[in-house]
Amino acid sequence: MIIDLPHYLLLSAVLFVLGFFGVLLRKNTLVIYMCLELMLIAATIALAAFSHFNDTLDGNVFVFFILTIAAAEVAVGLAIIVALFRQRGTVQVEALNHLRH
Amino acid sequence: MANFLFYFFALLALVSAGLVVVSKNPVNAALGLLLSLVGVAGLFVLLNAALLAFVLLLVYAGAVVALFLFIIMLLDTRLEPSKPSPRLTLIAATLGGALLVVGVLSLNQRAILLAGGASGTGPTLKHYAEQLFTTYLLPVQLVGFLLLIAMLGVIVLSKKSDQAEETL
Amino acid sequence: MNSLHAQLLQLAIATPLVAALIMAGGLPKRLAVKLAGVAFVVPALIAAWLWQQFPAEGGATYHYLSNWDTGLGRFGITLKLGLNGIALPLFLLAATVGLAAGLYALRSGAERLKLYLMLLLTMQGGLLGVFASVDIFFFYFFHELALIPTFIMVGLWGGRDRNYAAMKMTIYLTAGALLSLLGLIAIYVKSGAQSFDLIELKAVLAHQSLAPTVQKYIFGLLLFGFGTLVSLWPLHTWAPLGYGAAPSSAAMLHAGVLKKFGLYGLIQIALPLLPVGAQTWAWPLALLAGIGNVLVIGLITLAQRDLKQMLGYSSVMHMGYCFLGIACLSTIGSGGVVLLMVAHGLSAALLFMLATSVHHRTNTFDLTEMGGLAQKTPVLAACFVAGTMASIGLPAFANFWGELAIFVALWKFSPGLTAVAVAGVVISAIYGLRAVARIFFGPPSEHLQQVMAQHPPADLGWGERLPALILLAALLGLGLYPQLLSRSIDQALPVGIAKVSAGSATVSPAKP
Amino acid sequence: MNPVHTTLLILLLPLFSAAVIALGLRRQGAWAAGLSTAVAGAIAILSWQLIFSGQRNFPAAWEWLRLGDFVVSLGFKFDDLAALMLFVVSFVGFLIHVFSLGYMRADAARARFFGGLSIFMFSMLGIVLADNLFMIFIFWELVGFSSYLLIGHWHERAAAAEAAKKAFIVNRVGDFGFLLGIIMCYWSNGTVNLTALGAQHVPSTLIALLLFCGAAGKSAQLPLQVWLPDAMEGPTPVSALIHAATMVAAGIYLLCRINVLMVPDALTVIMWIGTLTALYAALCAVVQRDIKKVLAYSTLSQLGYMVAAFGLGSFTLRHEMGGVVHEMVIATGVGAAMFHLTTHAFFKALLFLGSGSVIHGCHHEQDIFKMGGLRARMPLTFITFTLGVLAIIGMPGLAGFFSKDAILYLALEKNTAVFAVLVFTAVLTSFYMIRLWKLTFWGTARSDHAAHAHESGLTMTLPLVVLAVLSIIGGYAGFFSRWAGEVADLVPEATGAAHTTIWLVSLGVMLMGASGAWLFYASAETDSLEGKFRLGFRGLTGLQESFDRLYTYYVAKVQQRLAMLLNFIEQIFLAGLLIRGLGGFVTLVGYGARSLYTGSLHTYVYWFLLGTALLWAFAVGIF
Amino acid sequence: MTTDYLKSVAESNQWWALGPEIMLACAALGLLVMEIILPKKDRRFIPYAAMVAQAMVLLTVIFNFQTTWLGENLFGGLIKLSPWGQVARVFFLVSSLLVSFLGTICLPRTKLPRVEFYHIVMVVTAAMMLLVHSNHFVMFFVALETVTIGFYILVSYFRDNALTLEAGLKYLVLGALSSAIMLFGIVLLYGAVGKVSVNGITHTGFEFETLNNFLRHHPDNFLAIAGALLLVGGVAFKIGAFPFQIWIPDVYQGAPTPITAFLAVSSKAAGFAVLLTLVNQVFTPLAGVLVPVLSVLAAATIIMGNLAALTQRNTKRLMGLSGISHAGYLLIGVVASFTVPWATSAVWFYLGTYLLASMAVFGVMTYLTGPDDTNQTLDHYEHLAKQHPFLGGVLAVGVGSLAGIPPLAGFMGKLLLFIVAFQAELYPLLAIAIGGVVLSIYYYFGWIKSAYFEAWRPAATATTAAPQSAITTPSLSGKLILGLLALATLLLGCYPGPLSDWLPF
Repeated sequence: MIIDLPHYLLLSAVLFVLGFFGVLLRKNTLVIYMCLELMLIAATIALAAFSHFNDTLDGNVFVFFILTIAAAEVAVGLAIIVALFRQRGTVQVEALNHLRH
Repeated sequence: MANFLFYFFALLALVSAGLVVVSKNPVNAALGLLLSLVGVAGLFVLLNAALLAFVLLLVYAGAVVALFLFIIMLLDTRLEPSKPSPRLTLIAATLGGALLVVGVLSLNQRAILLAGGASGTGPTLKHYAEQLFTTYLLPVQLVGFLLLIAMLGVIVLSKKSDQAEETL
Repeated sequence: MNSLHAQLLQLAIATPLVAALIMAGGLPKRLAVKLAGVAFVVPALIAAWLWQQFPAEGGATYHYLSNWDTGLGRFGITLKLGLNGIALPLFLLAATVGLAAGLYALRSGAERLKLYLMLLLTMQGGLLGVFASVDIFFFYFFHELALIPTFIMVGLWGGRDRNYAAMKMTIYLTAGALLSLLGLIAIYVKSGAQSFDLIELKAVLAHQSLAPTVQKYIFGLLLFGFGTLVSLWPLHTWAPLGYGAAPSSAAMLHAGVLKKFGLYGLIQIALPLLPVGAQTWAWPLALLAGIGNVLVIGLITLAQRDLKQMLGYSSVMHMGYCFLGIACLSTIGSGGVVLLMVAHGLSAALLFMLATSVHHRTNTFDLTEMGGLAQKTPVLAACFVAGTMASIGLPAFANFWGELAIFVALWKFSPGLTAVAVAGVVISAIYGLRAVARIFFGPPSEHLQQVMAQHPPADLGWGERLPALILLAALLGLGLYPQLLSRSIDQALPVGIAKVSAGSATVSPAKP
Repeated sequence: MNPVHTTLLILLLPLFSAAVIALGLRRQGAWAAGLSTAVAGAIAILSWQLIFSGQRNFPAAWEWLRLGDFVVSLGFKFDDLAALMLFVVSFVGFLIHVFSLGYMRADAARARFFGGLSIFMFSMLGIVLADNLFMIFIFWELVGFSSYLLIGHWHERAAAAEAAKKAFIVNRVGDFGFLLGIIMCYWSNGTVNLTALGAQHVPSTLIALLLFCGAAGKSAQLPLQVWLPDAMEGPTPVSALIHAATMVAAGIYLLCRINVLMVPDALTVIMWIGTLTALYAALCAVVQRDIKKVLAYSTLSQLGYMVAAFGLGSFTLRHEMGGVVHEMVIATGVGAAMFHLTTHAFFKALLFLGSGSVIHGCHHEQDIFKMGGLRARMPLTFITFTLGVLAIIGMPGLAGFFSKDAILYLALEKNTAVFAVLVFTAVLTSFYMIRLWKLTFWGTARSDHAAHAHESGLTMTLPLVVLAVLSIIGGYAGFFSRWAGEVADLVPEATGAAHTTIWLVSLGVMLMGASGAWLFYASAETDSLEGKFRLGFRGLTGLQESFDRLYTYYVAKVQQRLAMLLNFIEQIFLAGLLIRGLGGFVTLVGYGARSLYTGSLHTYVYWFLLGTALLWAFAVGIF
Repeated sequence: MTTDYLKSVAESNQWWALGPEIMLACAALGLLVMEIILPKKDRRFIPYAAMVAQAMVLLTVIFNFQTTWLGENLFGGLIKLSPWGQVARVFFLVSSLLVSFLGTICLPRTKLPRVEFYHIVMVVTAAMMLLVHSNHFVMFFVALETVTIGFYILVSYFRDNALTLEAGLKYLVLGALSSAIMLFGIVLLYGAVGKVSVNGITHTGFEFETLNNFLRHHPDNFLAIAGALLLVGGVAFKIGAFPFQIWIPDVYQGAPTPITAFLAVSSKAAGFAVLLTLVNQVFTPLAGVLVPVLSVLAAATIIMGNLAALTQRNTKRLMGLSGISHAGYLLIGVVASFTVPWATSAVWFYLGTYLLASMAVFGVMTYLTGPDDTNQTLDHYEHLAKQHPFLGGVLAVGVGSLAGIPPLAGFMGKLLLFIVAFQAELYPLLAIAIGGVVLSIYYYFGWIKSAYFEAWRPAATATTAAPQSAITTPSLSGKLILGLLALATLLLGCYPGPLSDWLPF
């Protein structure tokens, strides 16, 4: 059996779903954030796969940008988490319910 | 061989991603993320995008995961409370997950893929460079600004208050 | 010559609005009051002059036309002003009631008088604009312009329950206005005229009328939209509450003039443009209005103890006659409605004003706590009796003619409903006279004696007497000689109604 | 002078007077009184001139309202009927104005009173002169309004205010039918012009009966009679003018006006209503203590006579000509009714003014059991009043005798049952009038007021004298036909045996009633009837009160409760449950919608999941 | 891939075409430089310098409105200037100028770095302008992420306030989630199109024209439809459409007031600009799928926004929730744009009026903010009209315009949308919109009531004591700007000519 585009696509989708699942289930914002990164990475797999199987370079270039952006996002996100930890002393999601209704 | 590598890396990526999702300890989760990234990097290599694999490992594994770990240590967060998630949450999560899986399956079944067939050789570094500095020059510039404001943001959010300018 | 008149028409609308703006710009209070007085008088004078100059046989077409671009020309929206035979009476009504309400407000000594006058002037400008607009978009626009101050005035100067009343009124009226706006837009879109200009719409639709189903839906929108604004049963509950709470000048202008917007819209726009739709809705409308507004509300009015609530309900009831007249789909009926609109506007304004005057002297609106006021305030009593008589349709007052024409037209539509409507006249006599008797006649009540011991009531001063006299004079003038207005109405109506009656049974009686 | 101008002047002068008084003479009572009386005098003179100028049916009409095909015009129809009525109204009206000068001299609101009188004159003249039903209706209502004003003249008295209100509302009930009748007549005949209707119309019982509703309201026929006795709360001249001589007679006048529209079925109904009213009112009159109330019920009774006469008098003659059956209606009833109307106007005005003089003399004492012995102290009043009493009970030679005879004759010819009832009523009339007369003027004074009574001044006695003269001569053919013209020809005249029968019956009836009352009533402070026939007295009082009780019950228990119920439904159900409930429901839903924003990040992620799932479902084509 | 081709691509990099964005970015850098070189006491002029720079860029755009590059593919197809892009530029610049102005009111109350605020606002604005010009998904995504990350920082800018940080974190997580979803959508689109070679030049699904072309031939392609819908989901997050509206109240409440305004106005407008571009230029063949989806979204958005706003007493949340309903109305315009071409104009007109009114209201809110920026309830407004009639007046005009009351501009916006909807025959949506407007009257009027009718106090929250209000009295320039906003709202309501003439119908 030849490993073809659908395999990669399926893998990407499952990874994406796993990431989503993590965001849904985890209570630690740091881990949630990791899961979000996982989702982005999942998308890049599909992108790279498409790029490879369609023989177009643009997808791969896009992955570059995505990785860069993700890094910047992580930096900002962690800064926010740290700042919040300074204020609240916790990074658990349950503590994030002061803004409501 | 290629098949085996694919399954190996795919499994690696998936299992370690599962670790991220289920592990109670954030440090374990971060390590899971790292492993998962390694798996993905392997896949990239299989997809003739070695450069991307390299960048991924460099940026993600080298910087992002390290950052995560660093922060985890810094914040010294305790383990998540062991009390189980509320049943409702679990049910909802299961349902939601199931929905997504169904979605993924439907994608698999109904996707009409116009795969043009892979060319034998992957793109070289030169190709990337040509692309990035001609066609995608503008986004590159923009990403520069993105990184700049991200940096500023981190500074703003982290700088000690007493260092801030006094009220004018 | 004609353009001068067109300019005068613009001036009449602009004067109150500009005056309000100037006052908002920080005019000292003393000057502001004077300016407001002028701004109320000018439109009245212009209206009278325009009426006097109105061509004797020209009711069917628009006169004093002028056209301004507002930048929405591409949507067919222009500020087009003019008066035809139907618009003229209502324009006069707006000017007259506005004058009376303004004069009353000037001497009312309301708190924050300047703001009060500003809002009132805005209302007045809007009202004049409503009836002078040929463009149906601006027709709606001016209505809203006049409506907003009402809410604010109810909220700021209102009496009991003002918060709930203001809120309820706002929501009801906005909902009604939006529905009717939808209807107007529907006409605009569906007619294909690409214009909100009523003249153009009429021309286009006369050439190619809308499909019956479309007409049905649009008329329904307009009917219930306008119906809410005019307090068609059972969409009326805002009215008694709102009028009960509204300050007198606002109630005068709203109950007297602004409320007529919906009826005016039905007669001026809906009936001519949507004749088939009107036929579809005539029976439901007549039943709602006849049973609901006239009979049920009439009886409910009997049960009221609060004077202003009673006036509010009575106003709702009289709107029922107007709806009945519209449902007849005949020149007689619609003409009667226009006459009744004018007459009711005057009499309702008069009564709302005098109710406040009564309140000033008795400190209560509760009818059961009053009595015997006529001994101290004969002029007030006389004016109130006159107002009541007008409102219950006594001949010699303008209301009679409108009601008579409506009854006559209604018989052709349904004798049974005519009986109901005429029975309503008896009911209105009962509550009207009962109120008069309770307020003014008999020996003074205990409550009144207490109040009188502290503040001996004075009779109407000139600040109250002059507006009352203006309104009474108008009521009597029109009552004694209805041709003053009915001629132009008659000329204007057949243009629109002709198509309606062509479809239904002939309405002309067999000539001997 | 052009007759149209004269007529216009007659109609508009009182309006002018009323306007001037309302606008400028509110505080100048004397001036107002003078102006109003002068105008009344001018009207009397102008009317005289108009009536005897012989001008009849001159065309005069102005379009007043036109909407499409619907035209209301105002115009004059001045025929003999109108002339007769004009005479009654203007002449009696003038006399009563004069009387009021004296009677109301001390009243603070004199200007308002005379203003009201002027409005009344205007409205009443409008009815008389009107040439179409819409115009009649307009002035009809105005008459009701002026009546309202005048009854409620002393509005600080709760009873007066109540009576005024009642009068207006009951009249409106009658007008309910009247207006419907007019509208129906308009649509079925295409016109409401009286002349045009006379030329051609579609016969209809419903129209006739609906129009009669108006007459029943104004002329206080059963079951709308309740307002008239209460209306005596007004000043006495008002009672004389409006509630005896003119306004209540307008109903009769209206019937005569629309005589052409009458059909036999309707006439039968009208006849019986009139007869029953006559009987009912006479019975009620027997137990009254208030001098004006007695007269009021007497008026009612006499109006019943007139209505009955109108209902009786239309013979339907059939005769064949060339195979075609013609039906003809002969308006003998019109003649009888109008004849009685005229004479009644004279003697009833006389009686009311006389009673006014008595009341004035007795310092506003109205209870006849507290009077007595006024014969000596008020001689002029006594004499004129006596003439009035004799006229009403049908003393031969006086006006009432002739007119009543005409009606009885008509009844005898047409309907024996009605005849019997009317005869019995006549007995009662004679009985209660003599009772009144005896208790008031004979015996001894039974109160201080009566003991210190004094004769009234010239302005009050002069009209009495004039009216007394009219009450004597008003019935003679020579007098009546001069005024009435053609109408006089319609008065049925008994001849031969019938003449004798009627003559004897009326005389016997009069004597029976009169002697019975004279012998029965003692000069005492209590009613002899109450003492001796307690049951009968109670029955009569109950009868009198029954209608009021019924109406009060209806108003308080049925109408008001229905109103309260509807109001309750409106406030609780519509405005409350439905609207507020809807508002509350929406608010509740709003709270619900708001509570979706739980603040929990996980919930929000679920929303995103939901959104993604939904979008995916769309893409898959599930929706 | 030849060098010649690359050269030609490089030549199409018309940097002048992006003059405003570049100027803005350079000015933003200049601010940082100024902060370094200027002595401490002169740094207070930096905000004004920022505003002047933005104003100058604004003028540049206005004077070069009919720029030569309109409609041309620039930067190798990454960028395409359009008349709408020009309108968007003006819109974003006006908005950022006002946000900067609000910042000058708000920031001095805190002890936080200031220059970075203006810098980021300017960079984000430039990125938004690029986003609207994007003609290529890479450009699109990069610009979008620049905007998003900028907003992460701005939302959590008041880092000494835990609630602000909470808002920042929520925005961060949900924003990243939506980015991931959107990215996946883009990837699917890219994959669906595959490789298209025209004249030897390779095109991919990243290019809007290529994608549109592909969809025209394959309107049933599942991958493309799924991708398009996921993309729409991502945009729905930006504009706050159901069910991606859920973050709005929390984030609006927590964010600093100027940033709330920025989110409410610019971010939302950017979302709509993008959505309009996508719908009108890219996804046109997918109308069969998108029209029902967007219609359902619009209906649900209107209902959810208005219902939730009904009982809201925190004004920032209220603005958020009511903003959701405005997004719903605007979505109707977007749906209509499938069939009625000028719907785009109507949407932009609405956005313009929304900008004026929202900024007026947020301006008043900024002045009213007490020590705690996140806690602004209707109770703070109790004596506003009496103590500060000017602010009260501006508030009334702004709120009235948002409610769509004539003669204010908001009414005109709604009118045009309704006409458009009618022409597109979207009757059910119209009915829902009308219902929504009626509901909105309740809470908008309640707001005015609480500012004007002192006695008003609903029973629900009567127990909480009225918080101490700390109203900053507006300076002259503040009065001028707010007054201008109110005046413009009023004038555009009475005489909408200028704006409607200016919009490229």
